[in-house]
Amino acid sequence: MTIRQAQGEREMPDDLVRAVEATLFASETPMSAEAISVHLGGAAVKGALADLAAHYDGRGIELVERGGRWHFQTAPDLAHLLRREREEVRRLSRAATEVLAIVAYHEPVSRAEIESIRGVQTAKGTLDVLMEAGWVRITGRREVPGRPVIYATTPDFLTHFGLESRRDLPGIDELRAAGLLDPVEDALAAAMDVPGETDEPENPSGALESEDESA
Amino acid sequence: MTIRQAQGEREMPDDLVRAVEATLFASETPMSAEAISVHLGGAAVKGALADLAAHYDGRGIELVERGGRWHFQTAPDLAHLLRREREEVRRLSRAATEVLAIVAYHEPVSRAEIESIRGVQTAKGTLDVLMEAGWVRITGRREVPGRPVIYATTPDFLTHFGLESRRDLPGIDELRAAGLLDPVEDALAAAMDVPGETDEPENPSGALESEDESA
Amino acid sequence: MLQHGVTMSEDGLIDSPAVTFNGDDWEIGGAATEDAALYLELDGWEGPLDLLLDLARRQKVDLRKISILGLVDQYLTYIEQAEALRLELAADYLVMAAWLAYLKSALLLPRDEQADPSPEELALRLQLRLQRLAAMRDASGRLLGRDRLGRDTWQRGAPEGLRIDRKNLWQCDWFALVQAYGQVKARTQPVVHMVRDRMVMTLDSALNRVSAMLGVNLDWMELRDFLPPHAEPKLRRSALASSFVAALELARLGKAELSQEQTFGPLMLRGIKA
Repeated sequence: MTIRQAQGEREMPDDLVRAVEATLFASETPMSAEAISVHLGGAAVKGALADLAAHYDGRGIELVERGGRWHFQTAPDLAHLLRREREEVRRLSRAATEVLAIVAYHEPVSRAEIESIRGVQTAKGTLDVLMEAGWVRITGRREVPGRPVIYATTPDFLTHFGLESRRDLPGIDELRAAGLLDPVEDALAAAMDVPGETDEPENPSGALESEDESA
Repeated sequence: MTIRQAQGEREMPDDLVRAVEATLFASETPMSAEAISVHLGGAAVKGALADLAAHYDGRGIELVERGGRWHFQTAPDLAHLLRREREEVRRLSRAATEVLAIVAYHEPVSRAEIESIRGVQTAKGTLDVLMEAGWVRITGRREVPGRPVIYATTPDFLTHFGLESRRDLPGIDELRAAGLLDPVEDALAAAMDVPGETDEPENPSGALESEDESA
Repeated sequence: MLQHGVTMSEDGLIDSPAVTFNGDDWEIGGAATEDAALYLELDGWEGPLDLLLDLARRQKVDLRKISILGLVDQYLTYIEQAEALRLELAADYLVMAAWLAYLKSALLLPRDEQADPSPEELALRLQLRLQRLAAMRDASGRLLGRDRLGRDTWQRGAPEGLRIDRKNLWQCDWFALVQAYGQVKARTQPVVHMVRDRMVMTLDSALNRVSAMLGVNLDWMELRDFLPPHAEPKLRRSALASSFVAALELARLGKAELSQEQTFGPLMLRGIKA
């Protein structure tokens, strides 16, 4: 076994170290010292493994032993490089904004309750989006038949919307004063100077529920 | 047998070098400097690549550039240790090997040109095998009558055969200098010292036409 | 043996597109234009050029110094032997044999000034082609002999792989949130249906108006004359409907008479003295 000595000052691995290095690199599974040794014709590889582990310590790659088997892996502090996230800014849809508002004003609230307040069926995906955004979370189950999941806003929600607490949300009276409670039809009619006809929301029977806003 | 260098003397890679090292190490395919840079958020990686290539030179693993793309691989001189169970390379027929060489040394090249060098028709399947292997691709059409498809090699070809670029094709400089990559007609014209008759590549009826030219 | 009926390049090598055979005196295994026929290997040679190259290399001299005449003899001898053994020769081997026989005779005959291209040129052309094939054959050998990935070098056995996950960064602002809630509330409020500013004349006011006017005038009057004179069209329509109903009511109570002489004609109204 020839030892390649350093050209210049670099530490140069000897042939056994190189062989172990290449073997572990090319292996599809972690290998025990014994398996490496067998692969390399019976050489004693423990010293080489220790050398390699020391050499790679602090590099972008490291040699680790797990349960007696060795493998190379990306340094843990660089694991974020393996799965990069690319962020895409997307605006919340109208439906999702409504659901978020209902959760914020009425929390904790079940999906059925959200639907009855909106007067429109709410797609499962809408709540998923809000949970992905980190603004809504599941807080438990309501102790009624079917034990439906109930949702509430998160601290991130308050942060994102610049609110100290949910009490900072404007109340119904303030909304009315701001004209935000005017029926959509009227607002539209006023805007378009067309009396009467506007598109009703999809659910004609939804109007009934808003009474029980006891939250 | 082991060369254990003092910890203090070890060259320690900086963060960028570590990141490039980890990225290439984890990647399933060779990566261009640009792709690495994009992955690392736009960092300039050429210097880091050069550092790494120098660092790994002589180790059991090496960092190589093939057709502008970088990857780690085991050192070639360790092939005998690693070969055992793993012959992953498909066997090429003699015809396919020859066609591959002709494409590589003459690219871009049409099938007719390949056939005129080999003196036999080339089965459709031969080029298909090379394209399926990912080593040859169609690069366009030659703007001559019939607009024949023309073929060239791929970056994967360079990767597979360990070539940094086509300039590294074995003996290509000598072949070019000897005129052996030029069409027979050119060489013939040069040898016979007859200028001007070199424009008709491989024309089966060339003898007739040269008479016509005097008209 | 010279076959002028055969389409071939002047050096007898098969060019693409495929050679077509007119002569039917040649026994060809399978259709002449099939790749399979052209691929019939003769003891491992791929076509006549390949065989020629192999024979040339047996001369163990530089291809540039090869004896073309010697090569021709070797080739023809080889083909004769094959025929003697009743081997089925692929057509292109025979084409080459014919062409080489012609080349040989041309080279041996006294130089014919008319021959164009000259036999020397044809010989040179063959030599050049052999050199080129030899060059590619050597190159392919050297290519295959390189350190090949997966045979001599290996990439990492179990790379973690790089993944780029798309993450959505959701945007929504305070106003959109509050506005959305307002709209939900507005949309779903139990609708106290207020008919705003609808231009109507109620039945009561029509009754009052019509009976008051009947008390003043006892002549027949058209119903339309009971309507407020300067009313908007919408109010007029409402007033007309209400006044009609009022007229029917007054007639029922015996306080008025109604008369209409023809369908859709003017509806006349007159008070009755009690």
